[in-house]
Amino acid sequence: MSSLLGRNETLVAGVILAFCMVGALADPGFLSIPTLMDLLRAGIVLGILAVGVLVVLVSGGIDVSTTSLAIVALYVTTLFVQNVTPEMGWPLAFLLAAVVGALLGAINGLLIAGLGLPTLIVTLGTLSVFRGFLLTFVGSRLISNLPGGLRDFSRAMMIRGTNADGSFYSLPWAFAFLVGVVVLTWFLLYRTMLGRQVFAIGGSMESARRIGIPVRRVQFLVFVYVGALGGLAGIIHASLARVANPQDLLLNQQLPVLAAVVLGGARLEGGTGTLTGTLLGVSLIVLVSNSLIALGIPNTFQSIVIGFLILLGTGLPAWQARRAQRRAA
Amino acid sequence: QEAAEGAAAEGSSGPYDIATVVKIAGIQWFNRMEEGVKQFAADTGNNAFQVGPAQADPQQQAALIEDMIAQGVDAIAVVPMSPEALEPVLGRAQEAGIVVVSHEAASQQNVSYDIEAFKNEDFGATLMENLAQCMGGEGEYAVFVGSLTSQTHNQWVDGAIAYQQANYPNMTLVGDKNETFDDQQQAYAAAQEVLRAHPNIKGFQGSASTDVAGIGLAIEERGMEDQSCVVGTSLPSIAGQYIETGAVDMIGFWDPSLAGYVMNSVAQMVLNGEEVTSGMDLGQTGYESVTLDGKVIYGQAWVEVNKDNLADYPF
Amino acid sequence: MTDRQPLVVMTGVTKTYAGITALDDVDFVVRAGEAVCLAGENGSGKSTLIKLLAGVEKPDRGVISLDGVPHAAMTPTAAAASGIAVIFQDFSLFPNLSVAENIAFGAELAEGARFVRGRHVRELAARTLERVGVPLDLSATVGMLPVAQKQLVAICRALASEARLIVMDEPTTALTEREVRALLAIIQRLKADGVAVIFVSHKLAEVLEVSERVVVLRNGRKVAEGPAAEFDARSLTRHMTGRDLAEVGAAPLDPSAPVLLTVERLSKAGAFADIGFTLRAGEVLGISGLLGSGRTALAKALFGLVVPETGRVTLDGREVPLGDPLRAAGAGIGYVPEDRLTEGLFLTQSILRNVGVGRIEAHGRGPFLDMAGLVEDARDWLARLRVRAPDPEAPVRSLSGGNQQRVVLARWLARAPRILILNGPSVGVDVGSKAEIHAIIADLAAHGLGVIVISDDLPELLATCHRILVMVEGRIVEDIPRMDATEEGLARRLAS
Amino acid sequence: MTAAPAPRVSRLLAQPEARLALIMVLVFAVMAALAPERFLTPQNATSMAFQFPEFAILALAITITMLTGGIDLSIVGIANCCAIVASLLLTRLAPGAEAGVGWLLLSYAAALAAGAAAGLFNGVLIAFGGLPPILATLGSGLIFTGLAVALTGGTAIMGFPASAAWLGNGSVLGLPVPLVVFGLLAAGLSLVLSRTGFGLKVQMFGANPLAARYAAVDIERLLLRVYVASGMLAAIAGLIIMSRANSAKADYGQSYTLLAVLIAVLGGVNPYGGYGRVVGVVLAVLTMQFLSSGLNMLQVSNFARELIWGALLILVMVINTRTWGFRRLRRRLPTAAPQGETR
Ligand SMILES: Nc1ncnc2c1ncn2[C@@H]1O[C@H](COP(=O)(O)OP(=O)(O)OP(=O)(O)O)[C@@H](O)[C@H]1O
Ligand SMILES: Nc1ncnc2c1ncn2[C@@H]1O[C@H](COP(=O)(O)OP(=O)(O)OP(=O)(O)O)[C@@H](O)[C@H]1O
Ligand SMILES: O[C@@H]1[C@H](O)[C@H](O)CO[C@@H]1O
Ligand SMILES: [Mg+2]
Ligand SMILES: [Mg+2]
Repeated sequence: MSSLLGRNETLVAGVILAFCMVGALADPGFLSIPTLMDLLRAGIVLGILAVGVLVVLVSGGIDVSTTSLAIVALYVTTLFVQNVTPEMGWPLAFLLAAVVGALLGAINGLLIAGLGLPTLIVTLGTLSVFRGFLLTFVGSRLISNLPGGLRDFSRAMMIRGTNADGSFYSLPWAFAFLVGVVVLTWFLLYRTMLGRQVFAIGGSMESARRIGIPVRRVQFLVFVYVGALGGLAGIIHASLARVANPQDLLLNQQLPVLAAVVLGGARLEGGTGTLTGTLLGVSLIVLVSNSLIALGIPNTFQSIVIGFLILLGTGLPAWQARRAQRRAA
Repeated sequence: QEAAEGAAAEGSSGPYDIATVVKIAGIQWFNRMEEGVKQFAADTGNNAFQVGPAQADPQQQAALIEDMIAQGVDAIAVVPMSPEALEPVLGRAQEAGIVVVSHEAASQQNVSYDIEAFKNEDFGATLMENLAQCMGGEGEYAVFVGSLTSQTHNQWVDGAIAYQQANYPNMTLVGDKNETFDDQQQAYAAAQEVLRAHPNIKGFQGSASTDVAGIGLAIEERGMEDQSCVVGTSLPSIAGQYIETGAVDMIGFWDPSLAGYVMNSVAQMVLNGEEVTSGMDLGQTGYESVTLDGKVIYGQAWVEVNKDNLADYPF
Repeated sequence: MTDRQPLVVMTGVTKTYAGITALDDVDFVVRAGEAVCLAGENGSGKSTLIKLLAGVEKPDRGVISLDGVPHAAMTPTAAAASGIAVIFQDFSLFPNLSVAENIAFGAELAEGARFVRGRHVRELAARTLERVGVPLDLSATVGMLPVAQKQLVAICRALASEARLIVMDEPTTALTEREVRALLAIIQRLKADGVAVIFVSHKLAEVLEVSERVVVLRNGRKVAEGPAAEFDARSLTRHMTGRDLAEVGAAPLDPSAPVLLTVERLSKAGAFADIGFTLRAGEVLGISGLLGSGRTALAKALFGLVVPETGRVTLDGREVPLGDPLRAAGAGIGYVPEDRLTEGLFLTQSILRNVGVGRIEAHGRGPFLDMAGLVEDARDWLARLRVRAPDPEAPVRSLSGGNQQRVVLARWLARAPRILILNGPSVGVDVGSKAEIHAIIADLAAHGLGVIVISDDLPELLATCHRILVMVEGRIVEDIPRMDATEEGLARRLAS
Repeated sequence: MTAAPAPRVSRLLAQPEARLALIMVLVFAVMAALAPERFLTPQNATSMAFQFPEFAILALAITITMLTGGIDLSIVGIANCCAIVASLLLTRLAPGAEAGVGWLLLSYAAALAAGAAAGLFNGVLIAFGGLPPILATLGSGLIFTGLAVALTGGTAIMGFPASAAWLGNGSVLGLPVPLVVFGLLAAGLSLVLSRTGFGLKVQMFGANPLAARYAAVDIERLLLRVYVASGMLAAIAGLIIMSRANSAKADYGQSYTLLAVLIAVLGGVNPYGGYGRVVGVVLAVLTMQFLSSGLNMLQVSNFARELIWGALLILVMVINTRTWGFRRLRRRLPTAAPQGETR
């Protein structure tokens, strides 16, 4: 009971509920299917990125290059499809983006697992390298007329309808990818030995090595997997936004995504984190950044509110942990 | 190239190094401008090129200008994200003997000339007239700017609001000016917020070329193409796909490639010691007979595009 | 016995770390079903030898043969695959995983499982825990367990894999008498099953009890080898240190010595209750108790790391504010913690800084530090405690366990505290250093310090203390003067 | 392979700072060789000296927090917020362009005080709230930026007295003022870290916070002081930016956070705490600036510079870990080769 109360998941869920209640009080139209669909849509790309960040955090690393990698993947893929195979359907384009992402992830993996460099520094470096390479050698121009396949995908709706008050709502099929990524990652992390090895490495890399876990191989695979997720997130982002922007501001979502994952209970020290928590963290960030106006708060205050939520979401558990520690120590 | 430098140092005429520094690299508006810059280089044999920061950040733009000073270019043509923020660095450029010409910044002090395609308040009023027509003269509308410090954007929006207050009392502006930093996705996010906060909204006026595209996407996602009116500054290559579906109703613009060309021409004239006077023909469409007001050079043409004449403008 | 098949043969292995020769041309053999004891002072190279065997480190020279197949270097995977399980000195557990998963991980890995077999894992863990005879919550997170239970989990992990050789690097340091007994019994059974055991411990009695062969290292070289029957505690000590040692008992306490510390009705729910005692200047007070009896919590409470709910502590008649280590330290209380690696040392920092950090304030010179004085002072303490450090500017990480412990001790002694609380002062410290540490304790007391020694090592308490408190379930149940205390008596008191 | 260098040299190169110095000299030499007529000019030297101090000072702020194993991601938010405090004071309370030097100094003092307050806020969150510094400062950074937006409505504040230009654009004894400010701050910080008890404790705490608590180090006070120092450094950087841009705005210098972190790490500061020297950070700043200016002279696009910065960071890290002798590097598959033959 008290352990449940002390968990980040519970706390974040509580804040989400409270936020929704205030939202409903401030605006009767707030609790509606259109709002829900808007939020779900806004959470797709962040959610996939966050799952990737979670896996890296669990493995004891940190990855600040995912959004940069995602942008390279989305741009390279779009450019390729546009110039080489304009008729390509979205499934192949998505696969291509995931492969590009995985290859870039493998670069991170080689530097980290192969050369034994610290993850933060490597990904800080590749964040610049990926982006610099893209803009210097691939292109710096935005593509706003996406190839047909990608545009079709963004118009393909999983749910579509009209609310009682006549407002139209829809949820794109892209959402299914988020669900798929979550299920797959859950299976890998909790049902395969590889996943358990990821947790083990995050718990103690030296112990993992000593017990015979192929630490470098596992680390490498983690970064390849996260790269593939990043590539997928990137191409979905481009297709939903209907623009492939090599200087996409998705880049700036890296820290908020990290914040969402940690809000959800993953520890920066590694070895701890859950998918439920991650999804809750993403939900909270999405909820706040998309609905302040509905609460009557001018959007100039958005960053203040998100800032306070991050402090609250990390502060309460930290404070609780400290109290527990003082009690037990 | 070496010869160019030597020549510049001696103050003789060309070929010159002229850097065009734009607000942000990569968006179609400035890609189109770059075509004009390249055309100028090809036509005149000067070393004219264009650079722009990765993000629409006044600081990054200032740093780029600093780089150009260090490179020792002969002239800088700049489209300021925020004119006031650039004054010191442009002042340093002038101290270093570099000629500075600006565009979309009528208040800029440390320049030889500023070039405006037209009177910006009038352009804003015209956008509003189109919006009001579409909205039937009544209902709520919102306005978007690239930045609260981007001079023309604010002139258009202020001009539009004044025009609406004078002519369409049944229309109401909701919210503050929404800032989008010349980014389509920020415009999309802001449009979504506006739609959520003001469910009855009918009109949108955009300023940055990417604004109407972001607004248009939000409109399409809600299936509101027919119930809403979206107008703003943009290019067919950016807004075309939304004009086709009716998510965007009308755009206005001036051809950035011509503006880029003219900035470079004026810079070259200044380098050659020539002056610009009212009535002068700067050799490009819309700048055949310019008006000079202080340091500001005005051209006189803008283009209005809707579904019907979209095909006439292939850029 | 010698006819048995050699399992592991190391020939001429040498390992150096940045100039320190940790192992020098050592030959070492283990056969199936035998228990070999690896003895040696701190830093003699025992852990290094084990790391080479486990493939965690690579030898500079020499060959390691497994079942007659020579390997230039082992890898952890190869070692595990050939049935070598190691209980490392630092346990090497996964703090974020459950007890069950920690115990079964190695076994599952060795079996090449691809998917998680939850029930299988829990059953294996439960069975192994039963063998050791400790009931632990299978789903508890290992990081939350006290040190002793972690050590038990580490032992169980080694037992759970179907190992042919189990290497135990000081497996009993955090265990109490009862658990040590259980472990020794298990080792006997393992041997009967043909499993080989390499056993490292500084507790000479248990070494001689469990092993049939002894190998003694000194300064990285093998200096003696032979059947356990040919050694006794004394000869072993001589081989390890190259000299005979005589334990000095505590000097008699001056009956007129003033009371330094008074503890009254100190309570903390769930940890300890109604603790009261006094400590006089020059007195060494021992506290013994079983695992979880509340000794550590009490010590931390005196040092301000744990906040008691009620009670009073006075030092020299002045009340010591509770719950604040800074003010406790300011009042003159020092605390040498139990877990050297995580609580005691700044591993990446230099040996000198590790000592000097205790007395930064004393070396102020205006806004700046008197660096020379600070270094001088630290060097002085290193010398006094005979820390064997080739380079005092080297990171403290490079020292062996025993020398590391002396560094922590030096830090506190440099602060000249009125009261020093030593929690396990000789955990993982060899006999030579241990005697020296005991002499240091006696010397401190002679200079009027009050010393509290918490230890599971009963001979240690007897050798150093004037008085011994026995704690059971958070309460002091007995206060025994040294002259009335015997090892058997104490052991019985604790076991009951 | 080349002959082994003299032992003295190899011992010197065992230090990350010495290697970085070598790299810096190399970068300088290459740039000077490739574009001597542009790179080796007083104009270029001056231009560089005006450019780097603002983010170099932010890198100092990152350095001191990284030494404790923390980080301060709120520095840009603090810098802008403080600049806005100063500029509001100058333009709303003081008579704007007509304000005297007294008003200017007062506004600087207010900015420093605001920086200290912001740092204190971070410090309290981290020292007493127990929040991980990454998240605490990520959150507080959003709040500071948000405050800056709320205070200004998002627009730039301008209209300062002429004297306000001095801090960012003036010279003393021929040296650019921002350079002088940076030099003084770097020297001061270096002295504090290596010669004071505070500096020593910062590094010890960074190496092992738990051991610091057990060693009776006054951790809370230590952390408060570290983050206050970081906040004040950020405030100074903010004032320089404000002077150079002749305006203050909530979103200036967005790219500086990452740049500052990059510089600190390139300078050899251990992001997990416990090691770092100011001289390394200074060398890293200069290396970055030489590289950046040199590439600019060569008319390489500014995007390529980003690529090269990142690559440089990784390269330096590879060199560092190689010479630190990461044993893991050599622990390949079991090799039967040379030793095997001896049997
Ligand atoms: N990673 C390392 N780097 C440098 N020196 C090391 C390292 N590990 C061990 N040493 C040195 O090698 C020598 C042997 O150390 P080892 O840990 O094997 O001793 P030990 O016999 O296990 O001692 P203890 O009984 O204290 O555990 C010591 O001098 C130690 O300082
Ligand atoms: N602050 C506290 N609040 C509540 N319970 C505590 C606290 N500190 C310790 N305990 C509990 O009190 C008991 C005694 O713990 P403690 O670690 O002091 O025992 P110990 O005898 O020192 O054990 P060890 O042999 O491991 O040193 C344990 O069950 C522990 O979980
Ligand atoms: O902001 C830019 C230009 O300066 C122009 O105002 C049109 O829109 C663009 O995006
Ligand atoms: Mg050892
Ligand atoms: Mg204890």
